[in-house]
Amino acid sequence: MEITIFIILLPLLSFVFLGLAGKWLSHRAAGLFGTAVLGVVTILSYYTAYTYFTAPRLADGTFATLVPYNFQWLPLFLGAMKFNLGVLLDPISVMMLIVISTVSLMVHIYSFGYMHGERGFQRYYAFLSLFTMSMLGLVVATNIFQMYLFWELVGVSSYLLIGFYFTKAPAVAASKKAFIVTRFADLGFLIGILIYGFYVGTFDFVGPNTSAAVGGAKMIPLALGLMFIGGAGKSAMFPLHIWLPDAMEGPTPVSALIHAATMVVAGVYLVARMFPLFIAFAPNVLHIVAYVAAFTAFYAAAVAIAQTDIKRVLAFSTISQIGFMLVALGVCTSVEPEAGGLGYMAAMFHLFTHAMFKACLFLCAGCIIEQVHSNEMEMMGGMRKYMPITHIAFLFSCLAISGIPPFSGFFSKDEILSACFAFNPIMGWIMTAIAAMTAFYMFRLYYGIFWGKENIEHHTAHKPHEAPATMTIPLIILSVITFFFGWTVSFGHFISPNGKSFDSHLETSVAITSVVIAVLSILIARTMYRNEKQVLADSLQKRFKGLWTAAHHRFYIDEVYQFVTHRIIFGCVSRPIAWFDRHVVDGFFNFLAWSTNALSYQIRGFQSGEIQQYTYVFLIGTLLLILLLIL
Amino acid sequence: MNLLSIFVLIPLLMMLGLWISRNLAQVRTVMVVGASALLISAITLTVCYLQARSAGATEEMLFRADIIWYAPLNIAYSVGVDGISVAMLLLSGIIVFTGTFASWRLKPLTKEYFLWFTLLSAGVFGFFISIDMFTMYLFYEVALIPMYLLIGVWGSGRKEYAAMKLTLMLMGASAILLCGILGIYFCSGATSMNILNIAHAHNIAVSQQLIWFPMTFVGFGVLGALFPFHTWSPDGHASAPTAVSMLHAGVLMKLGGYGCFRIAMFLMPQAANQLGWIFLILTTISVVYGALSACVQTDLKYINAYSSVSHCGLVLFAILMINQTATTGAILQMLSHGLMTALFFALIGMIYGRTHTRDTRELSGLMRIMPFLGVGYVIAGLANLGLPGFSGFIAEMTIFVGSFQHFDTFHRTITIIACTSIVITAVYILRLVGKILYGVCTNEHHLKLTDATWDERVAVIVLIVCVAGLGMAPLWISNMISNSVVPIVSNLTLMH
Amino acid sequence: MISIICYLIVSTIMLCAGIYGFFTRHNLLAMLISVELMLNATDINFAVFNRLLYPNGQEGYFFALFSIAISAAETAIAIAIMINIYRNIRSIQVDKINKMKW
Amino acid sequence: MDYSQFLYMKEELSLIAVILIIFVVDLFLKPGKRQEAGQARFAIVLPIFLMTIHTLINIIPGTGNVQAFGGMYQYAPMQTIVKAVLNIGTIIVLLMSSQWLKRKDVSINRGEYSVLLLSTLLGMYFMISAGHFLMFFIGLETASIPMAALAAFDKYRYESAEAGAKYILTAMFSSALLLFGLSLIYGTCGTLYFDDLSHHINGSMLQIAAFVLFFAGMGFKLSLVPFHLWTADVYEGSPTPVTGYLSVVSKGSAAFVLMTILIKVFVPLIADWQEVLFWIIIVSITLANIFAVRQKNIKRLMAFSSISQAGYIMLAVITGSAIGMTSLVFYILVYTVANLAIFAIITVIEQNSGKVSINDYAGLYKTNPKLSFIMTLALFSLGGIPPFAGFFSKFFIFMAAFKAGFELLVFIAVVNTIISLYYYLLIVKAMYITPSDEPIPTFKSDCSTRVGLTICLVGIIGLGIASIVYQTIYQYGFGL
Repeated sequence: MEITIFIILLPLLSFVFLGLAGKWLSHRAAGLFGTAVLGVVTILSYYTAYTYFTAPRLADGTFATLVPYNFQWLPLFLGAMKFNLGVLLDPISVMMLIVISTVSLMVHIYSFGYMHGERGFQRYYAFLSLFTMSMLGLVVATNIFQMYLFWELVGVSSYLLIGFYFTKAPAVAASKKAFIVTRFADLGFLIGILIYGFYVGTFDFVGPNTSAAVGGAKMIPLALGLMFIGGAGKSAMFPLHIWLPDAMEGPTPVSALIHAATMVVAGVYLVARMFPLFIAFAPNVLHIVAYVAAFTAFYAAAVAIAQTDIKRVLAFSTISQIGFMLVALGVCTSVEPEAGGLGYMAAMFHLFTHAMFKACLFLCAGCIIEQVHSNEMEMMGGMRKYMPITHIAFLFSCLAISGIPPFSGFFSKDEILSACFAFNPIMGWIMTAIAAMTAFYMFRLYYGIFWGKENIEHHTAHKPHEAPATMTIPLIILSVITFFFGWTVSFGHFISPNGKSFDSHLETSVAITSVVIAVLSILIARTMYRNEKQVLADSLQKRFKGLWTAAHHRFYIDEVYQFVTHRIIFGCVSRPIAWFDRHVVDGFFNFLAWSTNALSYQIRGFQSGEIQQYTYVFLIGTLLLILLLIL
Repeated sequence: MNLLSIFVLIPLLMMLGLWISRNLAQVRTVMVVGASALLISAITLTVCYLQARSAGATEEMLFRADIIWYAPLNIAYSVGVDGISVAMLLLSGIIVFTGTFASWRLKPLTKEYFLWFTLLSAGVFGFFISIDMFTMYLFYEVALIPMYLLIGVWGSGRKEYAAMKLTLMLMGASAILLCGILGIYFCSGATSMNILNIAHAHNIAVSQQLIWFPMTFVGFGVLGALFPFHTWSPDGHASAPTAVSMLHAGVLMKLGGYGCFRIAMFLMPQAANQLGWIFLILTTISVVYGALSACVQTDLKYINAYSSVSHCGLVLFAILMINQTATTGAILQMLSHGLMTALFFALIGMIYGRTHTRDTRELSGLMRIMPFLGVGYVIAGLANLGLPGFSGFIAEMTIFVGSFQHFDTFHRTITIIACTSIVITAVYILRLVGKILYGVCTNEHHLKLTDATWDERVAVIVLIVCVAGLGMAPLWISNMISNSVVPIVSNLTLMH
Repeated sequence: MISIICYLIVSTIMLCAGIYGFFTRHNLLAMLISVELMLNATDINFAVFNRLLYPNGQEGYFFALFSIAISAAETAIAIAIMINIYRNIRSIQVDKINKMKW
Repeated sequence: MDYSQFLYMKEELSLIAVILIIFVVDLFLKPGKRQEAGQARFAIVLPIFLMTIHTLINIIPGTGNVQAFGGMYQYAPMQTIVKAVLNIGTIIVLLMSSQWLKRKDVSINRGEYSVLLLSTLLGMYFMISAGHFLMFFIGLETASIPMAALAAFDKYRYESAEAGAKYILTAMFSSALLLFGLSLIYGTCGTLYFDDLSHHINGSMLQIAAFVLFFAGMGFKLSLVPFHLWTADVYEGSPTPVTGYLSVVSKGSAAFVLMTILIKVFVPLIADWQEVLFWIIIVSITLANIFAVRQKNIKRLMAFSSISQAGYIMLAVITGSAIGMTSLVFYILVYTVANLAIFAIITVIEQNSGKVSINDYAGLYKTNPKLSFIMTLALFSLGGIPPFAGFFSKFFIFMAAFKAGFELLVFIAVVNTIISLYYYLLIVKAMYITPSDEPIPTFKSDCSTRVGLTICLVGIIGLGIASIVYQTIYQYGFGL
């Protein structure tokens, strides 16, 4: 398994090479180099996964946790507390390797066509490599601090990629917002790490039964809660979700890679990584995670219904789906998959399937946007005629996300709903309702793009056509995975909360209910949006105008943030402080100088030029000294 | 001749060379040769030091030399280095080297400029090699006064005011420091001003420590931008010419932290423990307050100056935590901040030299016009906000982890408060980068500007390489520093 | 025998008178005379102390003599300077010589 | 009477010889030819040459303390050092006055100038070596009276006359008070020999009054606040070389004498004089600094600077210790070279352009870089900036005072250095930074000034770094 180190080093190498030498490379050479490196990385990942999962299991039925590399990077001189870098392989990290390398490779290939001729093409590939490296480093982290390190790197590559079109003001603003919001959340993560480190005495992931963990039991819930804030930031949980919709200003493949498939699930991965501790010491915190996630899922779904920008819809759908994953994790009550631990596996499963179909959706959106030069739905409509492959891929993914069998999304979502029902029926119904909303807004999107009212005027001016092969091939691959993965792979064999293999089986009642509701939602969407004239949709929109507007404006959360940051933090804190600094602190020192000068002018009469006054002072001085000594 | 005295000797020879040089080419030759010699000496010293340590040298200070200077007053020219000073010397070597290139095209009075510049570096190097309090103080002041002329003559903006303010405030601090040093010397009853001697062979009564510790700490702290004595820094940095800002923020401000640690804390451990909390509060204010102030500044140099206040505050903050990790972090932060801020100031200077404005409201879209400087600026910014892979991250993390290991809840709480600065830093750095580099250039005069020249590239690349190198491979330097921190910190904790 | 106190009172009065005169006269020459008065007061002191308290030595007398000589030298210089002032501004009023101040 | 006693006075004797030679030679120089270059050069070089010889033959300190003439004259090796320092100061003053002395109205009195100057020096010699208050008083007056003549030396400048008048009147007033104080001492102790006095002084009211009057007289010489008010006017009005002399040599000798007398005579009153000095130092340093910050005339500024420097010198005196005395002499030496360098530059600029205002110095660096460079170094030295000698001398003084337990005083003094640095930097700022439409034109200063400045420069840079000077002084220091 020593070879895994190259999974991280190769993209790094690619980043450094493209970053430094990119200027002198042609677009083609740079793209090929980046893609080739990623290809090797993907092969290595698959090889790793293959060897890992085919290796014999340990005696207790779990997969061995391998640490092929772990070296001290930064000494902390605190005994067991070290700051190590290394590679840790366990089922979830290996699975993540697959997800990341696959999606990343697809995006690399896709970008070849999508970014064709863009200025800064080399830079783009360099950043993609950087991101891939960071994300891979994050998932194989051997300790929480390494995770934090790569976590930050992931954040910065996201920043760089969102702001790729740095001459466009919205892109710049979005990149800034993404970075600052996640950075703010990372503060919680960092403090969580500090608390964890202090009370547990190490940064390594410790098992719940180790003495270190037990010693720090009292403070672990707090640490985990704070860490979750970091995760919530990256995974765009309410109220830290505001950056994600804006992040759609970046190139679309980037949205597919970072803001749909990989980076945004880092929070889920974090919770999964700390899962044993959550279960053992902080089940309540875990449930809070579930409530937050459920609310987020609902909120995002509601907003998604009212968006007209197709990437925004997808972004909110991403938020909503991540909510699903976290709900799944949050509703776990034990590490036994059969007794309340199903959610863990469900979350990972959904993470996997979601990564594939959501990446596919984004890539499709990219194809469409490239043809119509706009993100707005009203510029589209009737695209099925022009872009058949994209249409099919998009439809497959929509079906998957809506949970229609046999697409992969059905299986993973079913596990999640089962877990929710097992936890609490109310939770189950809520999540089912949200799933229905998902189906509705996804098909609203689908019909809006491919059917509905065609923007003839626009389409005659720029006739849309199918994307080139470099772009369609990834779509096809991802659709295929989406179609097959759910029923060909038994996920529970590989990933389970206690590490042991188990058979996940469909819970018929839940499955049927959810499928029926999903189909109903799709039908409603069909009636509302399929036709040229969308009478029902318009009238509904008119009737619930307030609600629609609020949802369209994402319930004004951004405005609240804007108010808090600009008015309160800048206006009420920073500016007064800056004023205070200039006028009070600095003013004090200036006053000292001024007063010395002023005093000098005030007492100048002392030096009157009159000799008699001089001697008078002389005498007085003498007498005063005598008095001083005598008294 | 002692290896260390080279660091004072080279600047002196450089000054001599400058004095006799007749034209610009000669001046530049002298400077490049001298600065390179300093850098090479610093690297050689580092290598020698590490070799000596790995060969088993256990003394606290290596390469010791003591020359009695003023026998009646027990003043000696004593030199010696431990890991901390080696790191600082390396930093100074790098900054002086890059500073030379950053002021390559400076006019007018180039010769005089470099003369004072070299005197400044002589002071800096001398300070870091000295272990005698008098000699240290001497070099400290040598490093301070050239600032007046460097800012006053070659600066920009309100240079006269800024130069005067900076000089007077720093000199005021050093005046207080003088009292502190004399207090230490006389109250310890030592027969030499040697720091090691005083630390090991003498104890200062606690009641006396309580008087002299604040004086010494504040004396050095002012240079380390301790709140509320930091106001010289924004004005001074804003008005100083590029290389001077670099040297001043990069190295000179480190004299403060170094001195606080080496003299104030080391020699007066009980007071450091007893009064530490007061200064901890002040430094925490520095950290957060500096960052918040930076958010609303519109002058590039002011932003960076306030950012320096924040980062240097972190140095003092960590030192006061009195444990090995935090202190190592503090020294790392000195190094890291020195390099980063030098890079920043270099870039600001280069941008200013082209656009003739530092007002962020007038700058935009520079990335397209000067890509090299733009990229450099983004890297500097990212390094500044503590991105992994750059030196800022390792320093800040070491500090935060170390500080959070303190057994006292108060210390841990303010650590968390100090942590918030990393978010605020991100805010102002990203706003700045977004404002001036990204977007479309709106000023048509700026469209015709050119990218960096070769000398500027040298300066920027060297600094970036150092920042990234330190950030990626921190192990060796971290170990070197922390080994030297141990005796001092153990002295501090034993006394507790 | 007149008590030493009486002499001292006289000398003190002389001193004070000298001081008073020095402060109040407006003419440089008058001020010079006042300061001579002060010097003479000390001369009296020396002589009296020597005569009445320490009759064995001669220190006081000598001191008084030297002091007289020195005050003469001082006066000479002072008058020379006053002449110079008079040459320059045609006046030796003390309130005129305050060109340099503050 | 043992005439060999005169040998102990060899320094005074050789100085008298110098004075006489100059006096006699001057008699035989034809007044009508004073303007001629050859004669001028001779007349200027002669005193310098003689003084140099005088300094060199008297530079080796004697081996021990000696008394002559029944204790009237007391010799201690330290005195040789101090006298040598004063000699150096005088030589520099002579060097820097050469250009002034070539001026038409002054050249006629060239001989008098040297004689008067050296007479004051002689007076200081006697003051220093006095073992009796009479001797001291004669020395003091010998040092003061010609000084008034020197101050009024510029016959055709009214300011000079005003300076002279102010100086002589204040001097007379203060010496009258001092004399009155001495009479009281005599009255209470019955003797005026230093060696005997310390046994008789017991701190009675009269003695305290006497001490204060004596101190006031010395305070006048040292221009300590509140006895300082004449200083600024006299410094401004006097010919600049005389101002330099007044600020350095006269002040230095007085400081040393004050310290010796306080140590030798007023030991029993140590608590009292330390208290007096304590307040005087605070007031002197602070008030002088505050006055200095708004001065426009550079000579006036230097006057206030010298008042505050006197305050610093008193920091050494207040210790009463051997180390304090060493620091004192070292300080005087360093102060001499730095301050005289400044006055030399003021002189040449005044002679060449007639400008003495700080504003006129604007842009000096552009036209006269070397002069402004030396000026800068000298100002830095005065401000106590390393590596120049002033830093060392200040540090040592602070050390001495600190060691003697005057921590608060040191603190106040040290804080005051900031203000003093401010006004020194004002001059630097004018020379380097402030642009000027009509700067002082470029000129070439004459040879002897340059020699003088070179000596000063060497002193400013070398005195601190070469510790040998301090250590030599230290060998002969004495205290309580």
